[in-house]
Amino acid sequence: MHAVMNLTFTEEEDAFRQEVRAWMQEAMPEGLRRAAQGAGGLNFEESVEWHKLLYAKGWIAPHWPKELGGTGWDATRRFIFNEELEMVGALRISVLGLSMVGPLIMQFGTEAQKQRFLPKILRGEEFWCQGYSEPNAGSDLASLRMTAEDAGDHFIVNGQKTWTSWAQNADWIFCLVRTDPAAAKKQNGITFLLVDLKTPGVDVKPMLTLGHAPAFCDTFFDNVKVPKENIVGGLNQGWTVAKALLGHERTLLALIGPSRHVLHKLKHIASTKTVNRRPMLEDPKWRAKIARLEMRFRAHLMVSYRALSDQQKGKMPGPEASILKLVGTKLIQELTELAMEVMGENSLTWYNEGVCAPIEESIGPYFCYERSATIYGGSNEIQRNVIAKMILQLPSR
Amino acid sequence: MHAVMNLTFTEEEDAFRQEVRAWMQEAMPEGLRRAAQGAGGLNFEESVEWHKLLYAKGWIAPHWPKELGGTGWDATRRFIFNEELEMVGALRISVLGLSMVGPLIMQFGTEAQKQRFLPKILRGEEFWCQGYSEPNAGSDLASLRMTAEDAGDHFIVNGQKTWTSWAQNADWIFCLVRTDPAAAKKQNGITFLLVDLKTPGVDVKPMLTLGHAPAFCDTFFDNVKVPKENIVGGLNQGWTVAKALLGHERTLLALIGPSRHVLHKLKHIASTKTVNRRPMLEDPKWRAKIARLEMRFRAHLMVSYRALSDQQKGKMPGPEASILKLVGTKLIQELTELAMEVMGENSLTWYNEGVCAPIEESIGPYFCYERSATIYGGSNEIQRNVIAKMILQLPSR
Amino acid sequence: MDFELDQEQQMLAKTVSDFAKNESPVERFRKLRDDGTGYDPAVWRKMGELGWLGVPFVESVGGFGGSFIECAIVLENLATTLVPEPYLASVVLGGMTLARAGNATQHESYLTPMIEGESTLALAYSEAQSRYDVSAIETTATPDGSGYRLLGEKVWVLNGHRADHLIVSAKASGGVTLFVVPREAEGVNVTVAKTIDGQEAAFIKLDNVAVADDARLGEEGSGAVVLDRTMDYAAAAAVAEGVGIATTMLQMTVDYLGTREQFGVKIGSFQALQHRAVDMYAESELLRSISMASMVRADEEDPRTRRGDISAAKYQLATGGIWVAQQSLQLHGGIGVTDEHDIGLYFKRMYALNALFGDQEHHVARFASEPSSF
Amino acid sequence: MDFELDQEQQMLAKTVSDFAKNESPVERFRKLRDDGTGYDPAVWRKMGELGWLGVPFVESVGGFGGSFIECAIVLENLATTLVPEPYLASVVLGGMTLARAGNATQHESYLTPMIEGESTLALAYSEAQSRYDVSAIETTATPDGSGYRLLGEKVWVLNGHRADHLIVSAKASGGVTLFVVPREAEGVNVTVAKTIDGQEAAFIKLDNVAVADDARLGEEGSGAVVLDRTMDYAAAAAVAEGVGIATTMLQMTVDYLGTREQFGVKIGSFQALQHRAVDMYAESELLRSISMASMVRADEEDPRTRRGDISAAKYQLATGGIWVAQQSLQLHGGIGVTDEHDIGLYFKRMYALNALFGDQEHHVARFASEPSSF
Repeated sequence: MHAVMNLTFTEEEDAFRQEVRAWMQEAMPEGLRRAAQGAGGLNFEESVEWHKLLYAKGWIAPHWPKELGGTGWDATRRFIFNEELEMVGALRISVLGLSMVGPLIMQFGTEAQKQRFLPKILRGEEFWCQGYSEPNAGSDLASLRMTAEDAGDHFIVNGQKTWTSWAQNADWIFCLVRTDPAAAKKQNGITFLLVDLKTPGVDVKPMLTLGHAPAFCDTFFDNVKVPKENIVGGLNQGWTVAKALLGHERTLLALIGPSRHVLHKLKHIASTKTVNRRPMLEDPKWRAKIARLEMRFRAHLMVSYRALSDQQKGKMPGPEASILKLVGTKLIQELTELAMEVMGENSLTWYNEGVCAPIEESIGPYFCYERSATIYGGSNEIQRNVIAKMILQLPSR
Repeated sequence: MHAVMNLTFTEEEDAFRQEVRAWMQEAMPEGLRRAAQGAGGLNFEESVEWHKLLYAKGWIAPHWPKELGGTGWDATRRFIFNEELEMVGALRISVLGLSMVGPLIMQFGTEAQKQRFLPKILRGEEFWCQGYSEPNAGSDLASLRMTAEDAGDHFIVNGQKTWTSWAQNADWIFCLVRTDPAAAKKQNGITFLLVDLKTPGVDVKPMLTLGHAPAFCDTFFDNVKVPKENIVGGLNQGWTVAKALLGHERTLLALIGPSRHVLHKLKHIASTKTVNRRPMLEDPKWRAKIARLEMRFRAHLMVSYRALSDQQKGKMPGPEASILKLVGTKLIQELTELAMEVMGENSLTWYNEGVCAPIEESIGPYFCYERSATIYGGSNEIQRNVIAKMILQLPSR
Repeated sequence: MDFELDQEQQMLAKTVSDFAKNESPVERFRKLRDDGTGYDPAVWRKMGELGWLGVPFVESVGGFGGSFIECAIVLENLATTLVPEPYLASVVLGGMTLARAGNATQHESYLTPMIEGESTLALAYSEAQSRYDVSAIETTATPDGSGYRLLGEKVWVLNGHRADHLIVSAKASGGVTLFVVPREAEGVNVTVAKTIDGQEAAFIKLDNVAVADDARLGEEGSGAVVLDRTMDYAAAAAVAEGVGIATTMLQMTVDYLGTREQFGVKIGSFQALQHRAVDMYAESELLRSISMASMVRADEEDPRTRRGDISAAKYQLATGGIWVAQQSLQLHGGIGVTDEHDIGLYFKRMYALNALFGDQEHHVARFASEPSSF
Repeated sequence: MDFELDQEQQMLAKTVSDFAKNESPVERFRKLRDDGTGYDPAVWRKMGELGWLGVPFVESVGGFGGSFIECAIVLENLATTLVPEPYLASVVLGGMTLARAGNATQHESYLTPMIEGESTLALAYSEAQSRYDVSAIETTATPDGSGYRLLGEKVWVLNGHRADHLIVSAKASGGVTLFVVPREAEGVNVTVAKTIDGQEAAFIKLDNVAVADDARLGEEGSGAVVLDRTMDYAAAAAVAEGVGIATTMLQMTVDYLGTREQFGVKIGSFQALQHRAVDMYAESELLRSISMASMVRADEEDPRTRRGDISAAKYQLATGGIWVAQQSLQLHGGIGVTDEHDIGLYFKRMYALNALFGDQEHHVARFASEPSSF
């Protein structure tokens, strides 16, 4: 007998990581790099610039099939690539096209839809946003009310979507709309529909977030005419389409890259600030506080690796992958929280680049941004409801 | 303007505390003192001995009316006395007579019942236990099933009570029994009944607890004949009687005395154990861990004092008194937990008096005992349900 | 033992609370934040007329001879709608320091006008390296003729960009010493920095600022003790504000839980959220209770009886208070993380209060080092 | 990267788990606890026959040349029913120490019989003042003729009252040195102490015990490095056991929630309890995952790559593992705090595992002091 279990990356995988890291260091312009490390991360224009550089390298869509522009990497390389990308500066708006609507169009779309939409997503020529939530349909998404009325070859769409992140910069929105108000179950009668944001009657109102980045919008639809060819996955099949996304790349939800990024930042801040005339990073008390979170990060990382190990073998991850979002979002909040604590009075700073704390210490807006991590994409309360039912099979009332 | 708010005890009150403390130090025999500080607290015989000493001094029932054997102290003096008592060695079984059935007999009992029962409770000649819970009626007490069938001048009682703490030593049990199975609401049709444990058909089965003290029992009733004169508060009025107890001396639930006792013990242990060749109590890391709990204790103490300040003025405590049990039971668990942590490997010890750790460090059984603090008397989950509804007035489903 | 406010205190609380609700609702804070005005000197003057700025000061300087309890009452109630006038900065930091350190002439020149609402003060005590230690400063006061020259940099001076007078700490040959400096004095260079809570503070460079001898507050070397005392007042003040913030956030959250519907029911009927709300209630009542202790203790001369409850209170703000803020935000779901909704404004103010006047570790270490606690 | 057990490992897990369920259910542990027997040498012999006692040792001493992973598999599965035989004490503490420190003759005399199930070992390394530091000992080894005299006191020696041979650490002139001592040797005074988890351990007085030179394991002064290594194995072993405990407690709790009725419904339908159970599941999966890392790392020679995940795993046991134990007890309500119900037995075992081989603070400090982690 001897151990086969192996928790490390292979030499080839490590070399791949080095290659990715080296390219990113070289290819990312200094301005982008600084912006990515700053308070708010990349803004839209910067994100587009970075998208195009990655596209030019052929690395924009590692998880797409090779023939559609993907890289052909296995799950482990995709994981590594993603972690490295998130360390230097994650794309934000691109994800909605590349990881959300893109894969759904591949799975459920018509040939015409694939040819029309996918290349532009890939090249960064069209950006997308998501129209799921409504003011009275948040956690209870199935209660959505936005209507798409049959008008022959097109629909007339009316209603309001909320939390349509980046809608102010997007070209298209993918929506869930109610096409059969009479359906017995409210999950039925919903259709997945693509809408061009330039269509008359669409009105996008950006909102400031807690962290003051204008990431959210309310999007209003007033008698908007949408051709029926924009249905994806068939009339009244929207719930099935939307659910299909849940299985994709669960390890992304673990926020491994962002957590490692904050951990580095945290240590950097602790190495520059002093307490009793020595760097906080050398003070046992503060080291211990950081160590506790780093140890938790390691445990969380191992859950991710277990999922990755399954994916790499082409298997579905085990049930433990269901906790990745729950644990990862809590962890990144604790990390940003500790970074604020290490900063002491400097945690007061708010977009004062150059005035007081150096840009690397300007964690406040990012700290605020991550408060939404436990809310978006199914709040942690909803996650617990689902895990209780699906994984632990606890009784319903 | 000048401040009237005053958070300290008066000089007279401080002097009273000193008097109580001095008497207890003198009056409590060394054997009892050591037993009270030991792993399991006072056993039955020791508790009776201590009861009788307090009775002889006239201090056994400070909260009883003076004419029935009370001390005539105000709320603040009762609070102080109780804290001091819990610091040196709390009575356990006596409380069931003195603080539970005694006050209920005073409020709801007949003159005959008062004369029959109260003096013996006071003198420590009869001890009581509580028969509320049943195997299928714990948190949901109103579902109790033990029946008392009308047989003319007496009832025939059948069923099982569980968690009848100290029943193996008690003389009497006060029970909630179902006298009207047909009542529309299950809270109705319940009667508060006193049963002599020596009656034929009563069978008491002690159970070991987690901490191995035989504190719990199952008590079985097989056609037990109970005279109707043992009803307290009227037929089918049991729910009202039982509920009346909820208002009594809420500050007792805060576990101020026990917490202070454990805090002292914790510091004592930390002063005797060393880490890196100096007492743990001098190590900043361990001092900080203790300090955190002591600061929390102070905040909790202030909530208790607010309630006490109201009681002293003869007012009902404010709604904040509802959190006393929730916070106090959690805190005492954290304190015993930290004491275990400070002990290191010595926390392994289990009733080995004299073998390894000195008796003052033998916290294991007490640590185990306090695990039930968040369960008994309405689990903390039930407490939260009640506060959500009664205090925060959150909606029901 | 008596935890009740007396009648005058109850009336003060009601007056301030009514003012906050009616004359300075949160929209006012938001508007002054967004247009960059910060706060309104006319409202400050009104607070002076109402007597709020003088509650903790003796009658001889124009105060009302109250205690710090009255200060705390004003702060808690102003916090309920985030009233932006610089009460903490000017009355507590500046005023309490000046009251203890200054002489009668200095009180008349700087404290009395502030109490009347005619001017505001700021305390410039913190430096980049100080981390809550008021003595760990590098600003120097060098003798120059009959006065001094001040050289150094101060950070995060609350109200430092608007105050009429700054109280500045500097090392003279006798030790840490306090000086009054007009904000507009030659060599005082002020940079405004935005703070996370939608307010502003100043970074102040003192470039050989000339001050006369009568600008010195007390003897050389007397500054550290005074500042130490002020920090206790300030910590107790932050906690009092924190009580206002926490109870407001809790109430907003309970209201939201009782209104918002999902899955066909009020979300406040979900047991997991109910239990969370109960724990928030517990933390906020613990904060209120220990805040009472800290506001009473703040006036104690003896540090051994003063410090314990103040540190315990600031610790409860850092733990329970912050937790209430986090959970309030979480339970508001998506709207909680927009700038449009007020809950986030309170959330960020709680973090600012947490970062000021000693963080959690500072107060744990201080409490743990007091022999009287152990 | 591959987190899957190979086929042989899966079969081992299944065999041990079946054995635990069928041949040593919890009632067996309870019976041996109550009658004071502790464990059964016949069962130990059987474990030897099945090869479980030899999994981590090389073939030349009678082992099966596996890795520590197999050890961890055995421990995790034995833990599911609290099998009381001294696997951790004898195979991990005694065996791993002997394997690394002893020579071929010593292996043949002491290790091989243990692997065959004919004898058991114990490691006497801890003293009253050591607090997880294997070098902080006061027991001395004084040269005497061709051998030594051992003088000192050891505490909490697991299986020390039943083991055939004790491995004892003592300070010789060259430093911390290990010796094999028959438990029945003259001058070895054993006191049995009950432990919180229903087991026993020994306090051992070494009263000038004479040992020959060939009882020394390795050179003088070589003991600390070996013990340090053993402590890492032991910590990883405790975590592996903790995984068995935590997952069993979770399963018992989920079963209870799905069975127990109050207020006319299954209590598992209450959302607050559901959410608690989900958090327990998360903590227990975090524990399992980092345990995998620690069992693989345990065999690494280089302490820099070995220690991080082992400390992280023991830390997760101390935090998440303990929390799962606490919540399991709480969710069982009243029956949870009786000795009759099994849940409390697991609860107390988790606390014992937590107290052994470095507590939370020990591992936090160790992790924090590793330059490789920072």
